[in-house]
Amino acid sequence: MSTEKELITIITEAVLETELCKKIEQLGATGYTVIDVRGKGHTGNRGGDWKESANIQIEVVCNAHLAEVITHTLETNYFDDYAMIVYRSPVTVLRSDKF
Amino acid sequence: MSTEKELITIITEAVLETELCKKIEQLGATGYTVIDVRGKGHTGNRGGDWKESANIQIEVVCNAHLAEVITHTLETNYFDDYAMIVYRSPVTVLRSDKF
Amino acid sequence: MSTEKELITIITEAVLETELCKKIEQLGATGYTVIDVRGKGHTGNRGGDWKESANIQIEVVCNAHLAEVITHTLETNYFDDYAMIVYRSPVTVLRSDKF
Amino acid sequence: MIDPIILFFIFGFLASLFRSDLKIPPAIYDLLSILLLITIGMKGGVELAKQPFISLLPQIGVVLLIGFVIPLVLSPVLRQLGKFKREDAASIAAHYGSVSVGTFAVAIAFMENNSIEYEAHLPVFVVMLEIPAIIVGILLAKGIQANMAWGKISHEIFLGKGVVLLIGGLAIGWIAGPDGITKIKPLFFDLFTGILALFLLEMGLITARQLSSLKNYGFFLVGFGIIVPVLMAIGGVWVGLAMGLSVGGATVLGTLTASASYIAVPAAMRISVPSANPTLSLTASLGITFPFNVLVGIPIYYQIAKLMQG
Amino acid sequence: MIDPIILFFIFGFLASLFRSDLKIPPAIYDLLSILLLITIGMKGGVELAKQPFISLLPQIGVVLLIGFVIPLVLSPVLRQLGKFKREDAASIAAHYGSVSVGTFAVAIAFMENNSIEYEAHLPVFVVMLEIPAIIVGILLAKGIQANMAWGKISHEIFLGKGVVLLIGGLAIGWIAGPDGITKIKPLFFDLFTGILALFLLEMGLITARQLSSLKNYGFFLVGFGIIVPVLMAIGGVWVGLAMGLSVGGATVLGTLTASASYIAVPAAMRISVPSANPTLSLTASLGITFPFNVLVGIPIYYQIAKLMQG
Amino acid sequence: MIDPIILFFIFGFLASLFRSDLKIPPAIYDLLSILLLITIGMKGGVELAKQPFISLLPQIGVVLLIGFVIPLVLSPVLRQLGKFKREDAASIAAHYGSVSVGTFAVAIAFMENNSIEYEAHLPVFVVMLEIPAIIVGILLAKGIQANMAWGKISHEIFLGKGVVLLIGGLAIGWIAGPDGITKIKPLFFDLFTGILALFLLEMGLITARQLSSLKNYGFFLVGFGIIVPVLMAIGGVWVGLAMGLSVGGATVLGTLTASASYIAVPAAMRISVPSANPTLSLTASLGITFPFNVLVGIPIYYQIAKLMQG
Ligand SMILES: Nc1ncnc2c1ncn2[C@@H]1O[C@H](COP(=O)(O)O)[C@@H](O)[C@H]1O
Ligand SMILES: Nc1ncnc2c1ncn2[C@@H]1O[C@H](COP(=O)(O)O)[C@@H](O)[C@H]1O
Ligand SMILES: Nc1ncnc2c1ncn2[C@@H]1O[C@H](COP(=O)(O)O)[C@@H](O)[C@H]1O
Ligand code: NA
Ligand code: NA
Ligand code: NA
Repeated sequence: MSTEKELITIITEAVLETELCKKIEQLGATGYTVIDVRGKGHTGNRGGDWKESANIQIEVVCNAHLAEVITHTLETNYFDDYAMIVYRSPVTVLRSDKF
Repeated sequence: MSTEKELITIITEAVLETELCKKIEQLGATGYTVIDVRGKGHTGNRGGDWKESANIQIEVVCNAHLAEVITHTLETNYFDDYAMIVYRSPVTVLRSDKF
Repeated sequence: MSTEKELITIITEAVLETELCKKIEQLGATGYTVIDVRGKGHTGNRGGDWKESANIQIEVVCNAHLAEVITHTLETNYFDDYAMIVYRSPVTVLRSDKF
Repeated sequence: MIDPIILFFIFGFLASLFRSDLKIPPAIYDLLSILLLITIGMKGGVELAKQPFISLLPQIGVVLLIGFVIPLVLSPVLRQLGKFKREDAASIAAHYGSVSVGTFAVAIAFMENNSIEYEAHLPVFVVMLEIPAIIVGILLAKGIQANMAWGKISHEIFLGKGVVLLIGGLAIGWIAGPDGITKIKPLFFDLFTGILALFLLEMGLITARQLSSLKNYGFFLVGFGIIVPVLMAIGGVWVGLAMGLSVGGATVLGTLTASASYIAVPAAMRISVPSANPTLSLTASLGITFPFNVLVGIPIYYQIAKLMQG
Repeated sequence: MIDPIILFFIFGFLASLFRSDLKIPPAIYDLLSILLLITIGMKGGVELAKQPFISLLPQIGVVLLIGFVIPLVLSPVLRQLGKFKREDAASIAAHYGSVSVGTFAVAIAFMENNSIEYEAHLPVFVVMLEIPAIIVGILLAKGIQANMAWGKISHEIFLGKGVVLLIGGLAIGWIAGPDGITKIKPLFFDLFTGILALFLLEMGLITARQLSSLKNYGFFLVGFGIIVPVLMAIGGVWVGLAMGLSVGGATVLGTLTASASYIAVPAAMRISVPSANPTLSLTASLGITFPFNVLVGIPIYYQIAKLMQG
Repeated sequence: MIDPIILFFIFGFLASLFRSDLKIPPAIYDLLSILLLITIGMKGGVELAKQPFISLLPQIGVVLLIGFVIPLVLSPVLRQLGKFKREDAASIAAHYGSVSVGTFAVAIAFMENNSIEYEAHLPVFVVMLEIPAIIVGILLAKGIQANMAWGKISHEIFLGKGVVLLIGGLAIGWIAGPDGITKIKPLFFDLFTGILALFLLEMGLITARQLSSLKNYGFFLVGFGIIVPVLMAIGGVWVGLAMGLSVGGATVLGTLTASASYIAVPAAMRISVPSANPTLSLTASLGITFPFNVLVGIPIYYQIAKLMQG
């Protein structure tokens, strides 16, 4: 089993946390990690002082195929309406059977 | 438009947040993300209990050229006087026109 | 001195913070960064509401050899008993003599 | 004499305007709003424990009706006059149909500062007015569709943090009654005005940050955010007097109808009507209507109530 | 009449059960527990300042003994009846040998609500009961080994946050004495019940989340988590009366023995006995025993104490 | 009798020394300092509302002067005797020219504990002493350059969190006056000493962590951090008596001059004089001078004031 996986990083509105995490699980990811962040992008300043303007960063480690599925789902369902960026990078995992 | 971009990660003193974010925007980045972190390095323990000892991690996704400019600016202006590390890695972004 | 280093990312139980940071230093890392995160994985939901269920993400930039040593140590000592994932990725650092 | 809680709001506003690095940590903002919401809920609940619930039912019915009617009236106005697209009109209408707990607390402080009497069960109306407008707003935005995710939507509406805390506080106050809550009063009741002051400091900081959005969205919003509250306040005061409230009580009801939500509704709309632009509704409710009501609206509504009482 | 702090617990429990997004930020949870622990410690310390320490020594000795004995008794039960592996049995036993500060605070509130007298130095027992069970638990799990990292372990035991705050509060109360602490009373003493209410709200939220683990670990834990506390309460009440405590005091001691730790012990065990499954002990102590004691246990233990007093 | 707030400081110090994992979350530290700063500001403002501002102007003038003079005196001392480089000398001098709000609060608590009278407008001096030393420090470090980023620098000085909260509180207290603030007193005034106790607990934790830097920076700093405050206190007491303050008031002014900033100045220096080593100034101000003043300095300064009063 290959230890080369993909890390997907999603930075988006905090209000989406529950919904996205559920969806990521449903699509087959074995886990995810969420960080409270703040930032600025096309939709303006999201300083995170209160829930409405708070961002989260979601990280998912998974295989290349699932990475495709997840990013595609995000692109289709959330990109138009929400502040969101998504990027991927290759990572080498320990215990690759965990993912 | 290529989807291959660079992710710059800057870990430095929290007191620099406003200044660095402004500079990063001025240099042409389309956005940035900031995380509250703590850590230890050459300048000692930065446990983040209070503002003076707090660190932030700034993440910027941009093209290779801008990445050069930003890292160079950091190196010239801040490396000597502040607790700071900077690293880059290639990432594949969704909607590359956003960056 | 090469500027190509490795970034190790460890996501695990918050209760391990002191112990792991100490060990990472002892093994020879020049520093580390810690972030408070939450998440879900094989050991279930770790929502971070209180210390018992909180996760941390530890990031270490180091050379390839030390990366081997650190990940191996983690694998041997913590993987069986703790909620933990570990992955590595190559990064290009500024001022490579810092690491 | 100017109420110091208003001064805290102005202080926050100015600090943010001058780009001070003053910040209230998000965790503290959460604590403050948890305390405010529970306490207001509890105050309502304690009153319910004092009088037979049945006697309040007619008033509650009227208030619920207000919550349904306001967004139905505002949404077409926004589409026609404001040229907003369907979802945006519906979302803004929902914000104004619902209420702002912070504004309510300032109104109550105004009553007490000026020794104006008001009905003690008014907090119950806050709880009642939170929800109907959200439902109407979603229906206006989406129409009634066969495949609507009602499970998800009603979850957002009834189990959002704001609503849960108000209802939880109400239930606790109701069950425990006036004597039961004696021992928790020092935290929830004695500190209330101080907590409100800190909360308004943060609101000032946030409000000032909304201003930058104003220029992007033209001045229709400014007019809307000032004129509509005044009109709704007149309506609310009139209904209040008609249903037998004192001048103070009618003023508070008028303030409630004049106020626009910035906690429960934004969250629910963001999830349920994603294509509505949140900046529009927040700029209006938080950037214009909130400061207007808090700084100049409430005393005006009180004068209106006195006039209408005749 | 139901105590409102219990209502806060139930409120949190229900909010979490219905998957509301209500959350107490971790920083606020930390603040609440810091305040609770310091205050309970200080209350004990103030009493120590009032009476000669020597006169309490016999009672303290007995209480320490209880802390050592309980895990020694429970661990074999868990291995034999529960079929738990050595480390898990030891860890659960340590949780039940130690105490829950939240449960203690609820017991004190119960006494005051019902005007039942109790000895003011009871908080000292909380401090005494925190630690012994942890030591015993670690020894039971690991046996006495030559190469044991005692430095690390005793650090975990004596310098964990919970223990440090209790002991710190005790010392401050003792040195400052009843008069000394007058000026800090508004924060630490007057707000205490309100702080406890918020703390129980959070405990309700957390408790409900433990329930999902229940189905994975069979119903032995449910039985254990209810029956064992009752038995330990009977023992505790009996010892309490035997050593001369009032009915109220014996009830509180019974409640302490019946309660299981969810702050100090889990952290210490996680570091010192990594192979013990933390979900097992937390599900039992937090998911079952804590709500049982708080909701129904304490009044029962009081009846038991009255009966045994004769 | 030892003040319990001092015990909280010692408690935090010891907990950190023994490497306990006790931590005050950063958000809570922020809340505590926000409350302290606003309250001290408000106390000053309320006094300004009571007496004609003009009557205080001479005293305020003198105090501002002190703030400008101290760093001018200290900086050459640090360069000559301490062999510090220009920027470091300037930065340390700025820290000692400005004031520590925590130390001020402890001094006030000392006065009240010992029923010593003092002028109620002293908090105004805190606000006045915050700023001048920062300006002087920056000028000393950089010289007066043509291309100085004064915009950025004055932003750091006047809009830093500490200064803004003090001035905001001052303004609120001044405008609202003694009666206006009645309703927010429970949070800001009644809880003040308790909040200060928690703040000192955190200061204890932080202070102990500074100690490790001590060995790196030799013992000049230790001497400087103890001798200089005593000398400055004598100066401050003398000026205070000379300008007509009571013994208590002069003691507090002496304590202010003796104290060194660890909030406003470090942040401003870090941005405006990047090449100054922050560890040097923080080790001195926080690791040595703060505990010295709080634990032994204040009573000594009081004795000095009594002696000088004659
Ligand atoms: N170029 C970028 N680099 C890093 N983070 C970004 C970038 N652009 C946007 N973000 C983050 O993604 C969030 C949403 O971006 P946007 O949809 O462009 O408003 C922002 O609030 C930032 O936190
Ligand atoms: N080797 C490293 N790996 C990860 N983070 C580091 C490393 N070295 C330094 N850091 C982070 O960067 C901050 C500043 O580093 P320094 O300038 O070396 O003191 C530290 O406080 C850490 O948070
Ligand atoms: N596939 C994944 N992607 C990202 N984070 C993960 C993943 N699996 C686990 N994690 C994180 O690692 C922690 C421990 O994982 P585990 O040991 O699988 O329970 C989880 O609580 C998550 O925060
Ligand atoms: Na309204
Ligand atoms: Na027990
Ligand atoms: Na000074």
